[in-house]
Amino acid sequence: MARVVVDVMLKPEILDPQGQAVVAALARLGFDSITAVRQGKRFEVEVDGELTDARLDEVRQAAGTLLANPVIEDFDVRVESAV
Amino acid sequence: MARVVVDVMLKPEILDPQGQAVVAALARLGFDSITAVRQGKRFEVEVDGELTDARLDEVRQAAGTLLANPVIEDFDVRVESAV
Amino acid sequence: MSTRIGVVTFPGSLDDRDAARAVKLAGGEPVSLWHGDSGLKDVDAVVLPGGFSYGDYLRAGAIARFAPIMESIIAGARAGMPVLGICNGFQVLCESHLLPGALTRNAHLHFRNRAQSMIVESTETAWTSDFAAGQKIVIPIKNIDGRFVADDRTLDDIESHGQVVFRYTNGNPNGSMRDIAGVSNAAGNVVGMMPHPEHAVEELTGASVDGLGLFTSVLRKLVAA
Amino acid sequence: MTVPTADTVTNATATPQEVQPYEELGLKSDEYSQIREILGRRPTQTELAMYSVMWSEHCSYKSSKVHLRQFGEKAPKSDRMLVGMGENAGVVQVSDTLAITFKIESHNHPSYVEPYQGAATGVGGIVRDILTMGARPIAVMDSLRFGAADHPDTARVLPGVVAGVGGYGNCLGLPNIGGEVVFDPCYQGNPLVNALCVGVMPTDRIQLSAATGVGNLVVLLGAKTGRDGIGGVSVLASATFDDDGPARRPSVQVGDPFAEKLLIESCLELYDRKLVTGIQDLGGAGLTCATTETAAMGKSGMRVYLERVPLREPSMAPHEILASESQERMLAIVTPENLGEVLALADKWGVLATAIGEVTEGDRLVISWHGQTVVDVPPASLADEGPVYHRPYERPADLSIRQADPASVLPRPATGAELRSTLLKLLASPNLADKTWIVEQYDSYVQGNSVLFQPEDAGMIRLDEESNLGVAIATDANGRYCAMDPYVGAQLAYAEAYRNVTVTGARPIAVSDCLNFGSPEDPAVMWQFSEAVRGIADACQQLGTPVTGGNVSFYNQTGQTAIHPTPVVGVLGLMDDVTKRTRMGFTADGDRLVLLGT
Ligand SMILES: Nc1ncnc2c1ncn2[C@@H]1O[C@H](COP(=O)(O)OP(=O)(O)O)[C@@H](O)[C@H]1O
Repeated sequence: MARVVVDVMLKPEILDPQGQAVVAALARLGFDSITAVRQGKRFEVEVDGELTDARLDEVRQAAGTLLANPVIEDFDVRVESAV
Repeated sequence: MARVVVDVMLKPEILDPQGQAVVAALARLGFDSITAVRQGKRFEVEVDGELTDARLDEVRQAAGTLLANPVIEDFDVRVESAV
Repeated sequence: MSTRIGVVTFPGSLDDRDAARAVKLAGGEPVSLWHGDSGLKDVDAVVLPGGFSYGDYLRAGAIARFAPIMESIIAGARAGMPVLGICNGFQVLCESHLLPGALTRNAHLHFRNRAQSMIVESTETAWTSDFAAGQKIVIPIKNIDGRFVADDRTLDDIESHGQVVFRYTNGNPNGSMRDIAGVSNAAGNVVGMMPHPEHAVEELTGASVDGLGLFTSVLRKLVAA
Repeated sequence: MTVPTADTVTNATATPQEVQPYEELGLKSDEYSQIREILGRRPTQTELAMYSVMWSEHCSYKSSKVHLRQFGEKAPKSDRMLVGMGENAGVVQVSDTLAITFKIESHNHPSYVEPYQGAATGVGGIVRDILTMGARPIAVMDSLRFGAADHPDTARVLPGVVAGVGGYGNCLGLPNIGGEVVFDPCYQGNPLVNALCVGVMPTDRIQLSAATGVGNLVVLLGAKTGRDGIGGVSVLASATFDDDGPARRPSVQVGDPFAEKLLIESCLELYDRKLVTGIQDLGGAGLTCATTETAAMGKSGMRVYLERVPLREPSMAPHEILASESQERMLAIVTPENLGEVLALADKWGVLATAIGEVTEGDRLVISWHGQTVVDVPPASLADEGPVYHRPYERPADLSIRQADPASVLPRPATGAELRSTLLKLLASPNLADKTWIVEQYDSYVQGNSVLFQPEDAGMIRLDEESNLGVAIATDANGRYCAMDPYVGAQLAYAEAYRNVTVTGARPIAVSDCLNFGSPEDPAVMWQFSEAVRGIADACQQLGTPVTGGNVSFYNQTGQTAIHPTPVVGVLGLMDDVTKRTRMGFTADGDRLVLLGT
C-alpha cells in the first residue's frame, strides 16, 4: 500500500473568495506578515499494492477527471514522503 | 517573500464524507486500485520579507487559531520546496 | 420595561431580521447588534442568528468567531447571560469553544431544507423551560454544515450532564452524532441548535409555531430574574 | 511594472491599414466597415474588442429585436407599469407605496462548461439586475432542463447546477419558491439554466441607469476585476503580450455570493440615503456594457481612467479590463459632494469602491490608460445603435410530418391492467417524479415571508406584515409542445403559468420570459422564434398582462441540431391578503372534487 497526495489549487487567475476572506481575517487578528493566502484542496489517496508507474498514472488520471476541474483548477500529484 | 504551505486534515477518527464520496465515485469510474481517500485543505500562505523563525511561528499560530479547528482537525506547516 | 434581546448581524448573516421578528412576536424587544461594535447596548440576552457569516469560507463560523462583538458576548456568556446560537450562530459558539463539539459537512454532502421533527431533551436551559421534557416539536432545518461531531468522551459527558437539548427524531437529517440537534453549556445559559426556531413562529410562513417556545422561555426567565 | 504601450486613438488614426482580427472576434466585414465609418478611422484594439462584445447577439439582441418589439406594440394598457422594457428589469406598482420588479434570465452555456459556477453566477447575475432597479431581492426561482435522466453527462451537470443554484441563493438569503426540472435528450449538450429573481421597493426608491450631471463621478463598487469570462476577446492577447505572458484565458466566471450579499446591503443603504443618481450592474461585457449603457441612457459623455480600476491581476490589458465579466460589481453615478459618504458606506460593509471617471459634456466616451487614450467613441453606437438583422425565417420542412403524428393517434389503455401499467409508467417518468431531492437543497424559509413554496404550483411571498399584501409567481415551459407548434406552445406555457398563479388566489399582473432557442442563423429556428414571440405577445393582449422584461438565449444547439424551442414564461400575480391563499392539497375529509374547464 502506498499513499499519494493530490493537491488541487484554483488556477492563479481564478478568483479565490475563500483565500481572500482568510487573509482579511488574519489581518484583523494581527497576523500582518501574512500578505496573501490561497485555499485549495488536499487529497490523501491510498493505493492498493505496490506503487507502480501504471498505478501512479491512474491517480494522475483520477486527479484530472474527478478531483480537479481543469477548467478552473491545477493539480499536482506526488508520492508522500516524510516531512 | 516566502511561501509556506499549511495542510489541514480532519482527525483520523472524524468521519470524512467528502473523501468517502470521492472514493465511491472513483470506483464507479473504474479507478479501482484507489482504496481510500481523505479530503482536507491546503493553504498557500505568502509571508512578507525573509522567513525568520519568528515569522514561521506566526504562521503556525495562525494555523492553530484560525486555519484549523483543533477540535476536529490536525494541521501541518511546512516551507514550500520544489517537488 | 420590556426585555431587550440583542440580535447580532455579521457580514453574511441572513436570518437576523427573522430572529428579531421572533423576539417581537414572543413579547420581547429586539435590539440589533453590529459585529464590528464591542458594546452590547445593555441587552439581557443575545441571539446569534443563522446565515453564512463571511460566506462560511474556511469553516462555518470560524471567521465570525473573531468579530469584535464576540469578545463581549463570550464574556457575557461566561457570566451567565443567556445566549442562543441558531445554525450559523451555533457554529460560531462551537468555534468560540463556548459549546462543546463542532459542526461539519452533512454526511450526504448536500444542503438540506425541511421541516424536521425533534425531541426536547432538556428543559433546564434558559431557552427551553417553556417546553415539556420529551415534547416532540417540528422546526425547519436548512444547512450544509450541520453534522454535530465530538469525541466519544465529550459525547458521554454532555449526555450525562443533560447538555443535549434537542435530538432529531423520525430520521437524522445530516448524520449528526447521536442524533444531536442542539446542545447547551454546563450552566445552561448558552444553547446552540441547528434547527431554526425563528422560522417556526407563524402559521402562515413557518412549519409550525413550536419555535416561539425558545423565545418565551428566555423572556419568562429574564422577567423573573 | 513598466507599462506596455497600448494601441491608442492617435496610433489608430496614423495606421489605417493595420489588419485587425475582427472576424475572430465574431464581427462580420460589413459590421467592421460600419465601425470604421462611425469612428472615421480604424478602431483601436480596445475599441474593436468593445464593439465585438456589444454587437454580439448576447448584448445587442440583433436577431431578436425586430420580433421583440411586439411586446411593446401589442402590450395591453396597464397603469401599474412604472418602468417598462429597456431598463434592467420592468417595475410594476402593487400598492400606493410599493413596487415589484422581476425578471428571468438564462445562464445555459456556462452551466454546461462548469455546472456549479455557471448556475451560481447565473443566480448572481439576475439578482444584480433586480438590485439595480432599487429593489431588495426577496425570492428566486429556477427553471432547469437537462438531457436524459440516465445519461452519464446528466450525472455531471445536474448535481452541479442544483448545488450552484442553491449555493449562491442560499448564501444570499433568498428563499427559492419554485421552478421546474425537465429531462429531454434534446438538452443533452445544451442544458437550460434559467433563473428568476423578484424584488420589492418603495415606489420612491426606483433607480435608473442614466449617467447624468456633468462632473458627477463614476464609481465602481464591489469585486476586483480579473480575467473572468474574457474568452471572447482573447484573440487580441497575442498582440499585447509576448509569448511568455499569461497563457490561460478562462471564460469561466467564479461567483462569490458573500461579496454579493455585502453588495446588496451596501447598495440598498446607498439608495435609502439617496446617494446615487444612477446605477447599473456589471454583467455580460462588464465595464464596456456598464459605461456605454449608462452614458447612452443619460445622453452624456463619460471619461474613464482605466488604471484606477482595482485589478486582481496587474498585467491585464485595457481591452481585458473592459471586457472582463468578473462578478459582484456595480457602477454608480455619484455627485462629488456625496463621494466621501459613498466610500465610507462601502467601507462599512467591506465593499471596495473606487471613483474611476466622471460624466462629461458632449456625447463621447473617452477612456484612457496610464495617460494613453485608448477609446474615444459615441457610447450610443455601442449600446443602442448596433446592427439589427431581419433574419430570414421559414417554417421547418419537417413540421408537417411532426404534426401528422399527434398524441391522439396513440393507442389508449383499454383494460384495467393496461391503465395500471400506463399509470406506473407515468409515475416513474423523471419529468413527473417527485423533485424533493432537488428542492430540499434550496432554502425556502429565509426572510420569513414564504407563504407558498415547493411543492405548490406557484410560489407566494408576503410583502408587508401589516397589510398582508403579497405576490405569487410561477414559471412554465413546454419544449415538446413548442416543437409541434411554437405559437400555440408558447401560449400554453403562458396559460399554464397564468393558471398556476391564479389557483393560489392571486391576480396575474405582469409577465417575464426567457426565450431559449437554437441558432438564429437557421431559418427554421428563426421561424420558431418569431412564432413563439407572436404567441406570447398575442396572449398578453388577450389576458391583459404585459411583458415587463426578459431575456433571449440563442445558439442552444449541438452541430446542426437545435434544442426544442423553449420559451419559459414567468407570470407574476398580486395577492391582496396572503392569509387567504389557496393551497394545493386536500384540506378536509369529505370535500368534493370538481373538474373545471374542458
Ligand atoms: N428547479 C426547481 N427549483 C425550485 N423548485 C422546483 C424546481 N423544480 C420543481 N420545483 C418545485 O417542485 C414542485 C413540483 O414540481 P413539478 O413536479 O414540476 O410539479 P408541476 O408539474 O406541478 O409543476 C413545484 O412546487 C415546483 O415549483
